[in-house]
Amino acid sequence: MSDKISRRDFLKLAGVGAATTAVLTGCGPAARLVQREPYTKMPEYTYNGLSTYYATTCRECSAGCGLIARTYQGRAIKVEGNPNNPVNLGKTCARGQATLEGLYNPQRVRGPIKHSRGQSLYGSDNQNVESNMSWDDAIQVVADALSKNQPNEIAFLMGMAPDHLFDLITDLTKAINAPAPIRFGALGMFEARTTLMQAANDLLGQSGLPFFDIGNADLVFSFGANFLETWLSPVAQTRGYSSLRRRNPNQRGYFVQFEARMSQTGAKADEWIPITPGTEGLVALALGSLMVTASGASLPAAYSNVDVNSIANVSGVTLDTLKRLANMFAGSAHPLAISGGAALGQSNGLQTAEAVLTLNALVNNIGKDGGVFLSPLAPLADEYHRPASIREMDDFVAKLQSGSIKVLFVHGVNPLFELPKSIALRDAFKNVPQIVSFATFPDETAVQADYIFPDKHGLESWGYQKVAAGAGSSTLSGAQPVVSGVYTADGAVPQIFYDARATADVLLAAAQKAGGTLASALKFKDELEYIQSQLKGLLGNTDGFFSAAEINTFTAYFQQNGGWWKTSDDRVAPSASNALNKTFNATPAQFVGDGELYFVPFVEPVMAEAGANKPWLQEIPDPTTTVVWNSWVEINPDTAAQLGVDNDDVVLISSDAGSVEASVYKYPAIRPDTIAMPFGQGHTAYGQFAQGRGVNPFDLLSNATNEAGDLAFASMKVSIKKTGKKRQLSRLEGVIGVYENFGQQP
Amino acid sequence: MANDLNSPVKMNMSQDAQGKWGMVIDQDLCTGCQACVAACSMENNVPFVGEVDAGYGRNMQWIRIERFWSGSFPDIKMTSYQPVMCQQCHKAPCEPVCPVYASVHSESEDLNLQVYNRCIGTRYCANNCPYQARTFNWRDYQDARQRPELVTLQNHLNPDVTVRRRGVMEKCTFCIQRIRHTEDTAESENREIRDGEVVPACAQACPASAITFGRIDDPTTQVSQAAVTSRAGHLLEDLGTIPHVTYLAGGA
Amino acid sequence: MSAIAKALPRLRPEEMEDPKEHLMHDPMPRGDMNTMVLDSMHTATWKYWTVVTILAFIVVTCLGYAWYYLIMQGLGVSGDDRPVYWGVFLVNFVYWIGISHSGTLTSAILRVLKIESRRPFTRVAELMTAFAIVNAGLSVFMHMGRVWLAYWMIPYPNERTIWPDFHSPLMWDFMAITTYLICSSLYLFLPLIPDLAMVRDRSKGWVKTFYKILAIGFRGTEGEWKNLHLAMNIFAFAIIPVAFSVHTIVAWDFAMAIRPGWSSSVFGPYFVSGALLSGVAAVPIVLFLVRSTMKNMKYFLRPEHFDTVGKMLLIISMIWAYFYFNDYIVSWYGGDKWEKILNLFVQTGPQWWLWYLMLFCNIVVPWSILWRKKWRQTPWLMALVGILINVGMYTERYIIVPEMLTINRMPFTWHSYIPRVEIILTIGTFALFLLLYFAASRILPLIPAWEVQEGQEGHILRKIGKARIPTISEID
Amino acid sequence: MIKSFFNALNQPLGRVGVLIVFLALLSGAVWGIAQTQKTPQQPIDFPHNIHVGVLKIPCLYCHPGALRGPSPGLPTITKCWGCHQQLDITKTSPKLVPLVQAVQNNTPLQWVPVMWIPDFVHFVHRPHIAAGLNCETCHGDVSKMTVYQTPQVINMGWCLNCHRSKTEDNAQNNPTNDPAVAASLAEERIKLTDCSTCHY
Repeated sequence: MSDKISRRDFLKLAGVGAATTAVLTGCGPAARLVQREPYTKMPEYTYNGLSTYYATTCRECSAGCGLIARTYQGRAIKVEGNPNNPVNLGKTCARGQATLEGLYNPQRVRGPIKHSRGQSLYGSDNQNVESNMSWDDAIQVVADALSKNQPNEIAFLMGMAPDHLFDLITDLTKAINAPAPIRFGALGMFEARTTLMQAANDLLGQSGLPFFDIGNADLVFSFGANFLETWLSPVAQTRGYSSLRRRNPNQRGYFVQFEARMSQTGAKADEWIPITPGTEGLVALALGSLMVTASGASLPAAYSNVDVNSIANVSGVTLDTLKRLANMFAGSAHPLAISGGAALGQSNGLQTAEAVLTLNALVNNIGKDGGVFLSPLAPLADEYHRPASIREMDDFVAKLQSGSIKVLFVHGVNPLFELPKSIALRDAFKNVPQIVSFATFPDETAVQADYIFPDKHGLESWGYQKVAAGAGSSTLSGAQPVVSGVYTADGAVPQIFYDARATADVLLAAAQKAGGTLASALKFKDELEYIQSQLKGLLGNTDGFFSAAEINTFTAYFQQNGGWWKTSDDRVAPSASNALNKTFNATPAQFVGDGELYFVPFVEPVMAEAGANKPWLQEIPDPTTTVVWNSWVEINPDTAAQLGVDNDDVVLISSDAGSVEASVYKYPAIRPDTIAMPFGQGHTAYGQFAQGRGVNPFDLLSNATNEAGDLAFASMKVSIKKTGKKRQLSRLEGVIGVYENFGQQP
Repeated sequence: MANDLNSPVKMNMSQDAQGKWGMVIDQDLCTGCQACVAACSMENNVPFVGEVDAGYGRNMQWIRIERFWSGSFPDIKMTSYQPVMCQQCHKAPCEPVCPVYASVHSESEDLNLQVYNRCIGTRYCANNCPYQARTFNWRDYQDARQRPELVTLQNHLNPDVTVRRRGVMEKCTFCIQRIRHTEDTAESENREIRDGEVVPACAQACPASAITFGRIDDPTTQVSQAAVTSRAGHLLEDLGTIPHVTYLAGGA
Repeated sequence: MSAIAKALPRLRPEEMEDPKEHLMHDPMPRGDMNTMVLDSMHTATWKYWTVVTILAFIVVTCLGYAWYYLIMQGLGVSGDDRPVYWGVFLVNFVYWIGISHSGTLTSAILRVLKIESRRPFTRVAELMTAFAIVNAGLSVFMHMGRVWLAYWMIPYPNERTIWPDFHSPLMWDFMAITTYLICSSLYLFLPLIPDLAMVRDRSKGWVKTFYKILAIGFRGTEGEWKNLHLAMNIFAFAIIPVAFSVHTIVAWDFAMAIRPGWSSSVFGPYFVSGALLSGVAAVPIVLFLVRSTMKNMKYFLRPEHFDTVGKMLLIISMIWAYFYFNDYIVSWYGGDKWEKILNLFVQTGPQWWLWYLMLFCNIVVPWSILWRKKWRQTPWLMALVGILINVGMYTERYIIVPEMLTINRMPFTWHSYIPRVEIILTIGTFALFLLLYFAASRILPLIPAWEVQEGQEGHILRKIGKARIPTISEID
Repeated sequence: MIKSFFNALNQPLGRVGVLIVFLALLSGAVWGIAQTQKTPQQPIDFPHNIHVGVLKIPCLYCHPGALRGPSPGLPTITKCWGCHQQLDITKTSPKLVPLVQAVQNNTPLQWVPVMWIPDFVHFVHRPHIAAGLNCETCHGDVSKMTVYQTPQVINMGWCLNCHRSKTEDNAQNNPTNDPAVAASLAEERIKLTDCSTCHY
């Protein structure tokens, strides 16, 4: 495949699309409306009625799972995992499956739009606002923004995925000496990537994302880590979990979860230990201390300040339990401790991460199978560029607020939704004269932008993605368009319905228009040429899944196989020599506010931050509560009885930062002093399926951070008030059958 | 109360190679992540029904992942996630009650078929299904004339699966379109179907590989071997429906 | 009859009832009686037209439009869900089949047993059968997801070369109901013939043509009467097993399913007794309405007829209670976990009061009122009892269908059921029932005049001493 | 009033009126049914008789999918243009104007499917061709048609009759004592009359 041919040419199709979808109806005579023959020029290899499969990469989160998309007469029908991609080995999560509903979403941005801030991008009838400028004008706008502003007045805010666009924009900013693009995502914040990397750096002396080898362990202690849900690379970790349970047919791996609210991951644990929020690190220290004491060795520096009795008191885990668990951990052949989730989102999150790493070091599993590694660095990557922490985002927002930024480009992230309200980004936007959004969907940030130049959906785009976590081998996932776009066939000539353009193409064209250093630094005809220029670095590598000496051949293989990855085990085994020498103060967590209840926000595992506009994800029940289409607040039934509230009663939850109203879900597996709320709903834009549905728990959060600068999202104390209103939650489970007394209040 | 009522029963009922296709679900591995539900819906053109209908017990998903609670705080446990779909009974209670042969047994594949175009919507089959595995098209969920948002969303409908309209019963088919497709491919290449060649959408997606699918009349297949382990059991086996979905008990 | 004569002297005068209270002993010339019947048919006041207009309006909106809406939107506008796939439509179906049941069955049993007080009200009961079965059929059609394909249940050679499945209880049901509809229509029609002929002879113009067609040329010759009686005898005997089988098969729709609560071997007779209870209870309501709204009816429909129905009701209520507790105790003693939960759900679940309402209406009410003759002979009280028993029987069906469907063997799916458009359609069916009655009351003679006359001819009061002794000659 | 109406109907003119109304309704119904059976209008009156009958182009040249998969496919303008751009008649014939225009504007020719199967029937051409059926067995002799018309009414009975008779023929033509062969013939028969073969 030469670089002159892009698949867009022969994927050009006609007659398909909006009005006359080929399969309209089922069993009625309406099937006469069927129209066939979408192609004007049918590719030689395509037969009617037979599918064509393309390998690409899932863009729903930043894990970089490989996909195989099945297409049929120019339409994408189904995505499945790419069995060769080391991240997911042919598997997908629910979000990946629903990516088609993003591609064919009824609310996407129709084309380049100049619009006044705050104006909705779709009308009350849910019709998308029409494009009101041409792409040439759009490119001119970008070119002007890049050339007429001072370099330090230009800012790029990007999503979490370390993809080709990030490389391109990094090159672009380097060429004009602008500040490097900032990357951010709510998931990265919930995962506390900064904290994890800082802990690795502090204890192991090497920077990188930790890689927990669940699959080869025998015993897993997870301190709040929701590794089966959205944490780092859920599909890969689920595979690890599967292997933990079934690797050894004679001995099933054991799994203990410490957390205040039973998560989906906690539900799969053999033991779920409801500890006081913020004491996870302390428990890890106590376990370590008890293990050392039991073995009769002298306490290393790490455990010098640990008072086991007081930890047992404050955490709510009895000393007996702690001793039993410590024994279990010490006696296991391959024990593994993981920290994550709400445990790190505390004021003492870094201490927790480090205490857990110390526990691993104590059983000497750093760099060993079934232990802790650092994730392999992706091909082409010089280092892992982590997304910004909240502290850095705070600084960035302050910079916007100060008015020193004249133009802000936003791509791949929806910061107005994904940042706590207490970080006043919305206000800061007022001091930015020009905001350009490259959003595919009409999200909250796009609504506040001056220009929306929609990027193509992941399934329409070229690209690659450097895999940061999950794969044991160094992996570069490759993406290619599987369809040329969404078309309508209202007239004889099919019209593109969503006139999106790859942001990389827009930036490259703008760079040429802007001229000067920019034009000479980014002399690429289009996105594909840029990608090829990057892939040249891999030519001749023989330790990969395939190799090629010539770039066009390599690109063809790259697209055909959905990326390039090494066949070796590239996990980094760091040195653990100093891991036990850091002393801890064993400080309990600090909480914000004087409410009586701990507040634990968690990511709704199916929906996550950007799934709300996909009706199928809305309708897929939450794995623990089975609630669909809305958000809820989880309260222990005893607490609910004390408050005099029942299922579906609307309560007002208020913290120091704000208040929200949500329906009560009496959740039996949560501490009575804790309430929990899912993150994922509460959109004020983002299409008809998302808008006006549920609430965003971020409205309750302050900008308090942990020691590493990640948001201390679980550090709020809140109070609850009954409102007297009732709003029925839709759930899959039958309340009559699942709960006692036929679900009636006793 | 109702917690332990439908855990798989072990009755040591001999398999006797009754049937052709079978599925084994390892509840120990199922993490309840709902990927199978999404994959199934995407593959089989299952519509979404909206918040109100979904809350009223009208979800159309062909798989539902059940879970119960046992004990009370702090010693509370969630019972193992249990994906329930049509169990493709060898002796299915849904079949004889249909007055028009819409719910009918496939003699060649030993599956329960639902012939959508034959269904007149008496819903007797759904009443008589002990597993409550059937879903009914209460409305024209797939009609873009009534739901304008579908105009674009319809593009990903699978042409191999009939799109159902209102008044029709439907259920899991073991992805029979994939069985047929694979059979056709094997036939055109003049060979038998290989073990693991037919993969339903749910098994294909499952990140934990908790779902195995294949021929149960051949003792060498993965699914046959998994089905004879000591953890294996069937849902409501005492009814004698001879279901073709085997559950491997969780937590052991 | 001599037994009565012996018993009479023991009664004190105030206790003696006037034999003239009995219609059979209060004869009237044939011509006058025919005029009375015709008069009641031809009297249509403004009240009548107002009620008919209102009923017609309700039928058009609540039945016609609501059903159209239901068909166009799909069953989503009803309250059915998973697991309650069958809702009020099926309740209505069983209820109307039950009502329909009793009309013909009561009339047939009374005819076979030669109970003389049956004579004036058999027609009213038989009409009930015809009209209720129309509603029962409509309810089933409303219930179907794709009613426009209902003809696929009819076995006929077709281009698909596929037949309906005779294994299905629904097919048996379809067959049984069709048979019952045909038989009961004929059974209604046979005794109508002489009355239609009577109306024909007394009307003019196109009306006469109309009745001429209906009366199929009946002229009242000896041979015709003989054949009529023969045919009626055959039908009266033949329709009893048909009626029993129909409701047993309706019960099998439920009993053949593998569901807790339904799968019961006693369901057949239990349903038959329930059908009789609700149906016979509907008779005094109709009698009361006819008697109090139509002209001349106080002559034909007397307290003694309410008394007869009351006695039957009491016995049937006891039979029903026997079957109910039989079923209940077997399921309770059996100790099956699902049956246990089901019973617990019915009695303590969110709709526990339905169970108690059912027991109150079906057992407490009839057992405490119907034992007393005086109360049995009070028409309004009998109508009230009839209404209450019908409420109770409707509740019983509601418990059997949506309540019991809530509980199945998959507790995760237990969702409760709230009827929606069904309520409107139910109102529509009741209105249709009444409307048909109202229409029939002006088209057909509601009183079988010839049967009353025949009875009166056979009954004679003889004077023995001071007492007047009713005697009866052998008829047939 | 009703009476006078009936009386009016009894007059000779009234009877004629009734007859006219009846005939009008009947012919309307016939016309309506005929409409549904009409061969649809195609964008070009494609002469199958010339292409197949005279030029002897094999069916599979334009409908190659029949050999490989479910749908034979209708040719796109690329295929037409491959030959027609070399022919003089393309420029002169008024009948080919739509093709020329479509090629110039890069719009599709929207052929209307005639042999129409509802989408709850999953028909696959490949096994039928593999079983040795000729195209004309089902589609008729197109070398004698101009615009394609279906030779028969397609319904389930038509499909099933063929499936039944073929399997019966196979069993009769292969009288065998080998139980394996007999079993496979029986299996074929079951398979070919199974609902799941076409409906899912």
